[in-house]
Amino acid sequence: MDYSNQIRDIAAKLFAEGKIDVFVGYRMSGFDDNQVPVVITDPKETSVLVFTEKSVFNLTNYLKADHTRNKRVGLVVKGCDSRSLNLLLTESQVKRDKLYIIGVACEGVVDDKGNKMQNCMECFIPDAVVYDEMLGKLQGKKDYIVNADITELATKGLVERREYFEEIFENCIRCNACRHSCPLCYCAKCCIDQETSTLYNGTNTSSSAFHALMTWSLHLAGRCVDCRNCEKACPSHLPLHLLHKQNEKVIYENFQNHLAGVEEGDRGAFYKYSLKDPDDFIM
Amino acid sequence: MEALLVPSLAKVDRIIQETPDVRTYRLKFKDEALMEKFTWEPGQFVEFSLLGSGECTFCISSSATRKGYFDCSIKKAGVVTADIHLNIEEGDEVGIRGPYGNWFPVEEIKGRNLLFVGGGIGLAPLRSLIQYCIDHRTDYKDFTILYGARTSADLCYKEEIEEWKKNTSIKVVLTIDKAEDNWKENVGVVPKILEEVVKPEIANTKVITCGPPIMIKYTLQSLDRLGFSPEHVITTLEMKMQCGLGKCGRCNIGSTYICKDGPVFTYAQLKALPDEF
Amino acid sequence: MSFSTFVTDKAGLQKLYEAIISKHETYAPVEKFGKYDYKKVSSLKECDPDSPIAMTMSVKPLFFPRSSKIMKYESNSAGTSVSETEDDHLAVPRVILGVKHCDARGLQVLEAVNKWDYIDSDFQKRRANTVIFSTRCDKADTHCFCTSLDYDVENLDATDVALVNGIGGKLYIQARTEKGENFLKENLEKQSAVGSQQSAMDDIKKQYEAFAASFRLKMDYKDVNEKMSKRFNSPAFEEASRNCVSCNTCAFICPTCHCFKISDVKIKDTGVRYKSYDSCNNVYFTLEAGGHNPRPAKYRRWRQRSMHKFVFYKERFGVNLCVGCGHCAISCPVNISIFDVVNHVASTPVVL
Amino acid sequence: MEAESKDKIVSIEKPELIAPPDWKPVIMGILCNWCSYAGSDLTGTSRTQYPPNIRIIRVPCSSRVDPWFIIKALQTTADGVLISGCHPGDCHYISGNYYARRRFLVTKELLKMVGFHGHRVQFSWVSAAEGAKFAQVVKKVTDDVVKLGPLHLYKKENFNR
Repeated sequence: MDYSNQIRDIAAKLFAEGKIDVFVGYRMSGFDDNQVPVVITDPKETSVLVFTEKSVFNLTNYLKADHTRNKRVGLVVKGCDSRSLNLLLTESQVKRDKLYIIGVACEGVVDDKGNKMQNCMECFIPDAVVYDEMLGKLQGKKDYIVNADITELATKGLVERREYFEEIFENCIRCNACRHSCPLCYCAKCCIDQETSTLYNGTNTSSSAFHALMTWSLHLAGRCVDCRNCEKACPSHLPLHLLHKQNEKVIYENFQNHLAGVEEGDRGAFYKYSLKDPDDFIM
Repeated sequence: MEALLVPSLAKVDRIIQETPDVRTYRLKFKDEALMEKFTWEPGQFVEFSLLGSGECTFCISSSATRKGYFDCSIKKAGVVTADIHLNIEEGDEVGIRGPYGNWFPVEEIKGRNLLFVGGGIGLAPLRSLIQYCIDHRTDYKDFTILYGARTSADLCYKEEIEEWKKNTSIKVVLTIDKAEDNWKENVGVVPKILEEVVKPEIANTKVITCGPPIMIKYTLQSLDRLGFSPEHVITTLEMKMQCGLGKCGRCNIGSTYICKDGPVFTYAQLKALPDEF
Repeated sequence: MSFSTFVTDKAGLQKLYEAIISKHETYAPVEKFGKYDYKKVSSLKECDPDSPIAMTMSVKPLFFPRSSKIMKYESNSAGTSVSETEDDHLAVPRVILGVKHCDARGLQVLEAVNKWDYIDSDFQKRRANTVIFSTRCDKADTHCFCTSLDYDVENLDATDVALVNGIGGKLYIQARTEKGENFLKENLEKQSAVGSQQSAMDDIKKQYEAFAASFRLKMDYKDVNEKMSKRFNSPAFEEASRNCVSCNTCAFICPTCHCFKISDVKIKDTGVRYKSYDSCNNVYFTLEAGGHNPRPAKYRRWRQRSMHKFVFYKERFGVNLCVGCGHCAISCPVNISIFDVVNHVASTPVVL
Repeated sequence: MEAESKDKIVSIEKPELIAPPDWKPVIMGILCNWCSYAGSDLTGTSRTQYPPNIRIIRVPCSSRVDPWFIIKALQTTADGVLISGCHPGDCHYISGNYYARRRFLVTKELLKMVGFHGHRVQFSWVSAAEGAKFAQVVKKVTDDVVKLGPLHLYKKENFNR
């Protein structure tokens, strides 16, 4: 999977035609074979753009930054990125006519060590769902697979699970990197950061980590697209996907196979209902 | 470190509603020995905490020459100040740490004419100095107080201003931004009144100014125009602070810590700071 | 004063470590989710004192905790009472194994800000009661640049005991401070000091030379410092910070960042006041209640961060705040390195 | 010693912790204004007894309940949470409880995943006419929580670093 040349050409063309002000893509990090995002405003810089299986970061995160707000933006999206973009469009955070989207039929990205990422192995929509231009051969939808870690955890006992998650919350250093790197966390001021939220208040205890991470994951339930930006940003390498994948699994199994960001105009599982939703857990 | 951050308890003796959103809290330490010992210079600040809500930085708005109490004037602006306005009643206890920061150069300005330029809640730190200077009246020459606010209702310390007006050795000039019925004083923004009405004498005069950032900006410009040299203009800065001890790094501008090296700066010192305002 | 050097091998070091762990309160890097953090250990098996630098958190939280209690308060009908919290569990005599050289230097740098004016006695006490064991790295990591800065990595005196890998499985144990010297004397009865044996010193020097040659990143510190101080208004900060997602990770894992915030946590009428980390990359860091914010834009916050690390702190306290550990670049989700930022800014023309 | 081991209540999530002998569970009840709150009123006016461990908070609709509220309650003093609303189809706001139902399921399953017993958070539909049912529900929740023992997870005064 190498679309570097095509993306360079498209970006150069877009700048030449005056269709965009900013282009968000990837470039080589310059010190190893990993890639970092790049925000280009100068047409001459388009030659640095690359796209390979090392293009991991979800670029839709940059749509909430100062550099791209109210500007015409061109950007590259993979399958999962396009789903978050879809949600941002639905939630009126970005305007479709200000974007030029280069969709990619993604064959999966790899982590630092060169192994295919877990979310790519379980990916069910590898092709971008919203795009102006498509690169690569469409692969079509695949079957939804329940996350392997969740399946494994579900077999464990209550106390065992409690111990495992306690470790996660204890190792959290409350830097909020997960939230800031999440493309769908765009609130101007997060509810758990409010000064009135005396429970959290930025302290670093397992209690405040529990509070912040649980609230965060529940506010993203039915919206999370599993791009793993949060895990990439986490300095403690916490398996944050567990919280999201658990919610995703429950939502998929109980709410008519709902998957976030797949259909245009879908606001997420919690913004609609069905009379047939499970009721047996309620007295 | 943590021991330095523990506040002492003080009792709210009196609450004075200055304007719709400014209240003055008259405080006394619960520990009387501490109240005896507690002294400060005009321009210094304290960390005022409403336990359970948070800590805020306020300047002491009364002078140490008036013993037995100290005042903090608090404007309702953020979460903690709103809580303070909502929850604190006379007799309640709050936490106080301090005093911190530097102060107005009371020795250096001796024997000079003083011009105070204040806007809105910015009169609070000036009030501390004005009270100090009134109590040491013989050390200083002419007194002029120029004070402006958006409306007449927003003028703080109304009773005290009346007292100052009665004092023949003090010239008080009041102004509001827009004309109102029954308003007999000046109308116009502070810098305009400064140039058109006050017309201060430049020689041997020190200007002490405090107010909202926008007022400070234009006042400094008009003082420049009037011909004041930057060394003779003194102002106090506003910056978010949390520890007051020069540790938490919040008030850091360049290599200056506002909480230790400030909050009182001359205009000349301000000009040397990196342009962060 | 000269300090002694001992020679041993891997097995000898293991034995020394085990003896230390059994006798003293010991902290060492413990792996969890692929990242090492310093925790209290009771056996050598739990920890890995040779943890890779890229995978290890800094040692700072053992001296400046991520969250510490300032006080407790309680209010009832009789009035309010404020009480200081219980004893400081970090100020007891202890040993920390496997500290990286850069992290140890970070503690030395932090001493300057903790000592000026109001003295942070807790920090001093924790430092005084701690013996730091530190292994000199054999090879620099991708983002390391400690040798380019204003301190002597070779003879670093921020660590009490330094370990150096020699040729042929030899291991040199060097005391670097009086505290370290005394500690070694107590705990290393059998070995005798090699003193100033020339071959040992040569070996140690050779190791350093090989280490210093392995750096990818090198810069002329004096030049960069001087140039940075004139480039406060450089537009290069804007370019350099464009990628940043303002996630604050860099500040939380930095061995020298020391900004904190004070916040209250309450239940009904009782509560605790905490001091916890904060980051200058956060929009709300300088936001005042009145709505005025001196640093609303991302590049302004980046400017504060990089200038503070490379210029302001040096101006004020005489030491460079950045210690060149590369933790920030490793943890950054978009791999921004402060090394690249300052060098980029220093290379641009002066703007007034 | 014998007496102690006889009615020892352990926390189910942390079996090493034993409840003090005078421990009484605290249950936070969030009730919808139009059905369940009226239902609890009816329980009171008809003088039906129910356990006094519940602390009731009234909300306009069960869909007003953010999962955040549940987390906050569990983190502070509550040992269990009961949320009650109108029966499906009876919502004063037509469809509020349908939305709420989805959120409740996900919240409950997530809490179960991270190590809370499922009975810590319970939900019920109680209409304004079902005073007796409300008493039953509260009794069942209280009994369940008593069996589970005190909740010790992530309590905010639990400072461990």
